[in-house]
Amino acid sequence: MEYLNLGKISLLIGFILIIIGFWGILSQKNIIKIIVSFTILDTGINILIVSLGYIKGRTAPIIDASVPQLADHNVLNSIVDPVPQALVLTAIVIGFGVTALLLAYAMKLFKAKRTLEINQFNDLKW
Amino acid sequence: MIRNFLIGLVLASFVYIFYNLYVSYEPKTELTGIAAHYAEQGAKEVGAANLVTAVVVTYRGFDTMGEVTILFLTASIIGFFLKLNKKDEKKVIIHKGTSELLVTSAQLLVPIIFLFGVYVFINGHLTPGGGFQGGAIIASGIALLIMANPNKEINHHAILWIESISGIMFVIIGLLGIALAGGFLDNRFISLGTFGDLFSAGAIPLIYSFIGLKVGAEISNILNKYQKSQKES
Amino acid sequence: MVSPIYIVAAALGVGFAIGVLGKLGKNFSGILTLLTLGFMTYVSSEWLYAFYFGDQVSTYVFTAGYKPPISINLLMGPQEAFMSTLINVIGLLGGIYLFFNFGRKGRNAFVVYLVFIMSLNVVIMTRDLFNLFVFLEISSIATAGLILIEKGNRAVGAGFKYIIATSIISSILLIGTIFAYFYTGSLNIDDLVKSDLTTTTGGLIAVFLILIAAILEMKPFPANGWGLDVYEGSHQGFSAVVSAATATASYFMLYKLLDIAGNSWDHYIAVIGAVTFIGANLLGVKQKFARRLLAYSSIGQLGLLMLILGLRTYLGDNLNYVVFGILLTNLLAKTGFFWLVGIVKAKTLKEWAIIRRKPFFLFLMGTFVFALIGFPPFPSFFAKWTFVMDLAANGGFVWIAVILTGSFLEAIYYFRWFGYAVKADDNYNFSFNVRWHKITPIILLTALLYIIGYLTAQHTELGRMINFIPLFFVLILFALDFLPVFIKNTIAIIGMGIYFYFIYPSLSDLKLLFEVIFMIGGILTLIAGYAYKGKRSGFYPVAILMYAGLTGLIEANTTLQFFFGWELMTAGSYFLIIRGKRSMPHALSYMLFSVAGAYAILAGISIANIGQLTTSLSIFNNIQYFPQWAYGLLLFGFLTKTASVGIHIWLPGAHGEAESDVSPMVSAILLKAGVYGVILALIGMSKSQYDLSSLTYILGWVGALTVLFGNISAVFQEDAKRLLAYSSIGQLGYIVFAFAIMTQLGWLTGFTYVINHFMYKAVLFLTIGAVVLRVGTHNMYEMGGLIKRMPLAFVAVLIGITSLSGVPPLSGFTGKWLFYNAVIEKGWYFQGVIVFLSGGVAFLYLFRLIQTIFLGQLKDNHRNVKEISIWFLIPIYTLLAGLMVFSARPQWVLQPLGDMIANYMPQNSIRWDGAYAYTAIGHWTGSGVMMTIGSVFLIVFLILKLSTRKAHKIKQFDIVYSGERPDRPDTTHVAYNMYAGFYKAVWPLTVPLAERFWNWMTELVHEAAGFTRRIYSGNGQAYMLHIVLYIIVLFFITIGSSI
Amino acid sequence: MNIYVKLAYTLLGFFLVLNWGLLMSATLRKIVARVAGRHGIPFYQPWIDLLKNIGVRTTLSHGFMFYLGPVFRFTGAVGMFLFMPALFGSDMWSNFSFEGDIVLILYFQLFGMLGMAIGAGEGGHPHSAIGIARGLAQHAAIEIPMTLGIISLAIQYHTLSFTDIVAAQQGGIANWTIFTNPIAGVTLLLAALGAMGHSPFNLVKAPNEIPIGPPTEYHGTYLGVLMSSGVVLHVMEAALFMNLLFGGATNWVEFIIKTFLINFYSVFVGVVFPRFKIEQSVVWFFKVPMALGILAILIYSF
Repeated sequence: MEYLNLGKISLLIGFILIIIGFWGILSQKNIIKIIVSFTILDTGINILIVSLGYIKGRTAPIIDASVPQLADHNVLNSIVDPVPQALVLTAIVIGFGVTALLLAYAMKLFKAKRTLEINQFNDLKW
Repeated sequence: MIRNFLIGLVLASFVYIFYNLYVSYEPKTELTGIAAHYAEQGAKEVGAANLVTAVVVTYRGFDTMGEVTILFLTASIIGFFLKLNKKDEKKVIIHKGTSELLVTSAQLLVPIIFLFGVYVFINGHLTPGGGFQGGAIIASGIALLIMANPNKEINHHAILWIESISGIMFVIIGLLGIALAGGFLDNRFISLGTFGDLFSAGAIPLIYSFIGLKVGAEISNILNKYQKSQKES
Repeated sequence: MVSPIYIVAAALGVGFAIGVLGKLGKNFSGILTLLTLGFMTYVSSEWLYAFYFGDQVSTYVFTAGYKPPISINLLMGPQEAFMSTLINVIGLLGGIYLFFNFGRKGRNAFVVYLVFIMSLNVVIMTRDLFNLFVFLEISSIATAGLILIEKGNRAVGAGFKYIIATSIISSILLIGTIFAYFYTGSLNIDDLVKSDLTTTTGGLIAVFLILIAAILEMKPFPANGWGLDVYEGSHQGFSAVVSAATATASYFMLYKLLDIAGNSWDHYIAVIGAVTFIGANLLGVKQKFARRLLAYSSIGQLGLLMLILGLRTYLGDNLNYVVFGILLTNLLAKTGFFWLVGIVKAKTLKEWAIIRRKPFFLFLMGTFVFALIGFPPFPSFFAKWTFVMDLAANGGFVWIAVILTGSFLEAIYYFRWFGYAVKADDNYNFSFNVRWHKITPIILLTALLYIIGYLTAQHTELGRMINFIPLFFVLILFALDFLPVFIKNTIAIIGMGIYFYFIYPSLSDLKLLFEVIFMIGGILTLIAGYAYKGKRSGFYPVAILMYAGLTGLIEANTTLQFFFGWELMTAGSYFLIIRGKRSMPHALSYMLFSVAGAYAILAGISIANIGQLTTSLSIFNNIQYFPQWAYGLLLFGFLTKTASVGIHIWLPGAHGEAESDVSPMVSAILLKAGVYGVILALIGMSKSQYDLSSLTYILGWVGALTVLFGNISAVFQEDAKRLLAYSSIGQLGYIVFAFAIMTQLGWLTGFTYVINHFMYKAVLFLTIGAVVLRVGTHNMYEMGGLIKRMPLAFVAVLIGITSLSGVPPLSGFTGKWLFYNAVIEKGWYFQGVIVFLSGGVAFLYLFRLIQTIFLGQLKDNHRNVKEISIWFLIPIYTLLAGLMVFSARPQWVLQPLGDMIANYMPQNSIRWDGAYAYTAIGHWTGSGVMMTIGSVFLIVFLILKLSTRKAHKIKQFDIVYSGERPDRPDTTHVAYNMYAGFYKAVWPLTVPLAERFWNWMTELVHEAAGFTRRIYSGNGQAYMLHIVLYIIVLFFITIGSSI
Repeated sequence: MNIYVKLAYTLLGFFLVLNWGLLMSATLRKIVARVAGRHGIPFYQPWIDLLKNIGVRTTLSHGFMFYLGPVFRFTGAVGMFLFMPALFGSDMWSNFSFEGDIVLILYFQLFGMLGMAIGAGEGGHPHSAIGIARGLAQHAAIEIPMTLGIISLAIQYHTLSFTDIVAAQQGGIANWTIFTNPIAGVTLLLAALGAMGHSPFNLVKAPNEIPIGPPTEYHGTYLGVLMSSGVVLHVMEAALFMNLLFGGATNWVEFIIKTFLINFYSVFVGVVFPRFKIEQSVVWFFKVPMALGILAILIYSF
C-alpha cells in the first residue's frame, strides 16, 4: 500500500467532497440543497486540513503516558501535526456559524416568496 | 444548456487543479516549522498535555477569540434577523407532544449530557476535547430538551447572562495576559502547575471553561431563536 | 501609545457586555457602541499622528507572549495606522448615521456593527494568514447580518447572495492557506513571503488560491454581481461603510498577500483592475437608479485601486501617496454619497431633482461628484496627477489610456446625475427630511475632503506652490451666499479688482494680455450682474471659481499649477453654464468634452514630463520624447475648450442657453483659456528641436474647417444666442488657424483676433443677452423692429457686427488684413481661401442678427419694452470704447504685440512707420482709413442733412405695400428661415456629422453597457458560477501553463 | 504733394467718375433695350433722373438708421474710389491708395452694402430684407473665385498693392495679367459677372418679384444718393478688374474705354443669359469658377 497511505486517501476523499460540494452549489436549485452542498464542501475542506497534518504511524498530539515514546518526552517524533487540528476546529466553528446564518436566511427567503427556488430571488439585477 | 456545460467545465477544471495538488503532495514524514516548535516546546511553554489545546487556546488564542466572536455574531444576527414582533411574541403555539420514549430519555440523559460537556471542557488541556466540543455537547442537550418538549421555553435570560459574562471574562483574561504576562491571551499569568494535573497549564482551563459556557450558551441561543421563529406569521 | 490590541479587546469586551448591559436600553447600547468606536478611532489616529508627525517606527504586537511565527502577531505601521484610522472614522460616523436604524433592530445590531469594524481593523493589522481568514469571515458574516437592517425582501436576497458568494471565496482561501501551511510549516505572512513557496507546483497552486480569493474580495468585474447587490440592496448607510471600510480592508489584504507571490502577479492584478475599472464604469453609464449606480461606481473604485496596486513598480515610492489620495477621496466622497442617497431617497437619477429643494445638499452632492472625478482641490486630483506622471515616466502609456478612459466613463454618469439634480424637472410629490444625526456625518466628511485636499497639496513640493487664495475667496462667497445680489456683486468685483491690482506688477507680455482679458473682462461682465434682483443663489462662488481657475492658469509656473487652474476653471464654468434654464444636456456635453480634454492635457503633460529635471511650465519648450504625441495631446486638450470642429458640439447649447451675463463670460473670456493653452503649446513647438510642422499643418486645417463650419452653421440658426455661439466657434477657428501659421504675422493676426473677439463677442452677447431679458425669447423671428425701443442696444450691435465682419474701418479689418498677408506669406492658400470665404458667410448671419432683432417690423407685444438695463450698457459701452480705440489706433496695441511675438517668432515681417504698417506684400494704415472714411461719412451725412431738412418719422406700417397696409407685423417681418435659398445651395455643408458621430458613439457605449450588464441576471447561483469560472479562467491564464 | 491739392484732384476725379458712370449706365441701358427690341432711354436720362430725385424734397424717414443707409452707401462708393488709384503712374490721380491695398478694397466694398442693408432693414419692408438676404448669399459665393483669383495674383506678383500690380503689367498688352495668368484672369472675370450684379446675377434687385429690392422704401433725395453711389460703384468695380487684369489705365481715355468694355462684357453676358435663382447662382460659383480658381493657385504653389 505504498501509493495509498491514509493521508493520500483522506486527501482524495476531501477533494472528492469538495467537488461534490461545488457541483451541488452550482447545479441545485433548491436553497436548502445548496446549503447542504455548502456543508459538504466545508466537510471536504476539513478533511483536507486534517489529512495534511497526518504523518504515517504517529499518534494524536496529546502527551500522556499511554504511548511509551510520549512518556519519554520524545514528542517530536511521535505525534502528528497539531496545527491543522487546531485550524480545523476553527474552520468547523466558522462553518457552523455560516450554516446557521444561511438557514436563517433560507427561512426568511421562504417567508418572502413561499418558494426555495434560488432563481426566484432576482429582484436586484443589471 | 450553456449553464450545464459551464458547470461541467468548472468541475473538470477543479478536478484538474486538485489533481495537480494531489500529485504534488508528498506525505510528511516529520514535523516541520511551527509544528516542530509546538511539539518540542509546547508542553514546557504552555503546560498543556493536549498540544492542540495549547495551540488553540494560547499560541493561536487570537484565532479562538475570533471563533468565539463568530458564534457570538451569528447568534446576535439571528437574534435580530428572526426577531418577532410583539404580537407574534405573545402568540402561543401548542405543539403535539412527542413520543414518550424521547421525553423519558431526555429527562434521564440531559443532566448527564450537561455533565459530560462540562467534563470535556474542563479537561480540554489534558484530553481530547475542549471548550468548543464541550459547548457543543451542552447545546446538544438543549436540542434534546427542545425536541422532547417543543413547547418548552428556554430561560432566555440565563443564556444571555452566561454568554455575556463568559465572553467578558475571556476578554479580561486576555487582557490580564498583557498586564501580568507576555501578551494578549498569554496563559502564564497563573502558574503552570504540575504537568498533567487538572489545575495546570495556567489559565487554559479557565479560558476553556468560559469558552465552553459561551459556546454552549450561544448555540442554545441560536436553537432558541429557531424554535421561536415558528411563531412568525 | 495605546496598544492596537485594545481596539480588539475594547470592541469585544463592550460587544459581549452589551448582551447584558443592553437591558439598560437601546440608546444606552448605542452610545456605548459609539464611545467604543470613538476609542478605537482614538487609538488608531494616535498611532497615525505618531507616524506622521513623530518618529514612531512600525511596531509588532505579539499575542500570547510568543514571537511569530509561533503565535499570531499584529503589525502597526504607518500604512496600517492610516487604513485603520480611515476605517474607524468611517465606522464612527456610520454608527452615528445609522444610530436609529440599529436601534430599531435592537441592541444586537450595535454589537454586530462594532464587531464588524473591529474585524476590519484586524484584517488590516494581522500578519497571520489563518487569522486573516478568520477575521475576514467575521467581517463577511457581520456584513451579511448588517445588510438586514434594511427592511424588505431585496435586502434579504442581497444578503443571501453575499453570504454564499463570500463562502465560496473563503473556502478557496482556506484551501490555499492550508496548503501554504503544508509546504512552508508556517502561517505567518512574513514567513510565507520569505519562503520559496512558488517553486513547487503545490505551492504555486496554494499561492494562486490565496491570491484569487483576495482578488475576488475586491469584487473584480465580471464576477461581482453579489457585490453590486450588497451595495444596492442594503441600507445605504451601511453600503457606505462597506464601500469605504470593507474596500479599504480588502485592498490592504490584497496588498499584504501580493508579496507572497513577489512581483509576478503585479501584471495580472493591473489587468484585472483595469478590466474592473472600465467594465464597472461602463455599466454605470447605462444605469438609471441611484443606488445601483453608486454600486457600479464603488466597484470601479476597487478596480482602480487594484490597478494602482498592480502598477506599483511604476510608482515606486509614490505608491502610498497615490493610494492614499485616491482611497481617501473615494472613501470620503463615496461614503458621503451613499449617505446622501439614504437621506434623499429618490430612486431614479431623474428624481434627484428634488435634492435642490435644499441647496446645501446640492452643494454636498457637487462636492462629492467633483471629488470623485478628481477635480481640485480634492486629494484624488493630486494622486491622479502623480500616478499619471509616474506611469508616463516609466513608459506605461497604455495604462494611462486605461485610467483616463475609465475615469471618463465615470465622469459621464456622475455628471449626468448631477445635471439631473441641478436641472431636471422637479414635479415629484415626495420630499425628504433631514435629521441631524444623518447630516452631521456627511458634513464632517465634506469638511474632511476639503481639509485633506489642502493637506495633500501641502504634502508635496509642487503642491505647496499652488496659490489657494482665490479658492478661499470662493469659499467666503459660498458662506456669504445668503446676501442680496447687489452686495455680493460688489464684493466679487472689488475682490477681483484688488487681486488684479496685486497681481499686475508680476506679469508681462503674454500673461499680462490674457490676465487683462480674464480679469478686466470678468469685472466688466460682472457689472452686468447688478441688473439681477434677489439673491442669485450660488452664482458668485462659481463665477469666481472660474476666474480663480483662469488666473491660476496665468500665474502657473509649474505644470501642476497649470492643470490645477485648468480644472478649477472647468468646474467653475460648468456650474455657470448649467445655470441656464435648458442647459442640462449642454452642460453635460460641455463637461464631458472638458474632462476628455483635461485628460488629454494630463496625458500630454505626462509625456512632456519624461526625462525632465524641472516641473516648470518651460518643459513644454523642451519635450524630449514623443514630441508629436505630447504636443498633439496637449493641442487636442486645448482645442476641446476652443470648440474646434468635431469637438464643438457642446458649445452652441452651452453658450446659447446660458444666462445673459454668463454667455459673454464663457464665450468672450473663457474660450481664451483654450487659446492660451494652444499658444503655450505652440511656443513650445516653435522652440522644439524636432520638426513638428505636420502638427501645425493639421492644426491649420482644423482651424480653417472650424471657421467654415462655425460660420455656415451660424447662418441657419433661429436662436440669437446660438447664432452667436456658432459664431464663436468660427471666430475661435480663425484664432487657431492664425496661430497655427507659426509666423510673426500669423501670430499677430491671432492676437488681434483674440483681443477683437474678446471685445465684440462680449458686446454682442451682453447686448443680445440683455435684449433677451427684456423680450423673453431667444428666437429672432419673435423679435424685430427693436431699434425703435432700444436704440442704444442697436448701436452696440451695429458696431459689434461691423467690427466682427471685418469691414473697414473698424478693428475687425485689422485682423483680415493681417490675415491675408500672413496666409500668403506662409503659402497656405487653400486654407486661407476657406477662411476668407467663411468671412463672406459671416455677413449672412451678422446681418440676420441685426435685421431680425432690431430692424424690420416691431412686434405688437414688444411695443412697450424698455431700453436694455443700464447695468448692461455700462460694460457694453466701455468695451465699445475699447473697440473704437483699437480700430483707430491699432498700432498702439499691435506694435508692442509684434515686439513680444518677436521673442518666439523672430521673422521681422511687419514694419511700422507711425500709423502705417508695411509687410512684404501689402500696406495699410488703420488711423488713416478711419480718418478718411469718417470724414467722407460726415460730409455725405451733412449734405444729405441739408437736402432733407425736417425729415419726420413715419409710422411702422407706412410702407410701399401694393397700396395696402400690412395687417400684422409677424407676417411682414422676414426672419424665419431667412436664408432658405442659400440653404438649398450649401446644405451639404450643414449636415451635423459631428453630432451624428457623437450620438453614434453614445449609442455604442450604451448598447455595449446594456448588453454586458445582462450577465448580472440577479440569480445568486449564476453569480457563484461567475466566481468559479473567474477562478478557472484566471488559473489557466496565470499558472495553468506553468504546471 | 500738398494735401489740399491732393484733395482737389481727388474731388475732380470723383466728379469725372460720377459723370462717366452716369453716361455709361445710360449707354448700357440703351444697349440692353436695343437687344430687347426697344428704343431705350436717351443718353442724358440719368442726369435728369438724378436731378429730379435730388430736387424732390423729402421729409419722410423710417428712423435714423434708415436715414443713414444712403450715407453708408455713398461713403462706400466714395471710399472705393478713394482707396484705388484711378490712373497709374500719376501722383495726382492716385487718390488715397497709399492708405491700403487690395484687401482694403475687398472688404470696403461691403461697407456700403452693409450700411445700406441695415438702413433698408429699418424701413421694415419685407422686400428689402429678401433682397439683402439674397445679395449677401450671392456675395458669399462670389467671394470664392474672387479670393482665389486675387490670391493667385498675389502669389504671382508677390504683392497686394494695386500700384505694384499695375506697375508689373506695364509695357505692352502681353504683360497684362489676363495673358500672363489667364486662369486667374478667367476666374476673376467670372467673379466680376457676379460682382457687377447684372443678369444672371441680378436677383438682389429682381425687378419682377421684389421691385428693386433693398431700396424699395427709398425715395427722393435718398434715391438720388443711392443712384449716384450705384453708378460710381459700377465704374469702380470695373476699375478694380481693370487694375487687376488689364494693365490699369495711365490716362482717362484708357480708363473710360477699359471700364466701359468690362461693364459691357457683364451686360453682354446678362443679355444672353436669364436670371438665376439664388441657390443656382451660389452653386454656379461653387463649380467652374471655384475649380478654375483652385487651378490658378495650384499652378503657383508648386
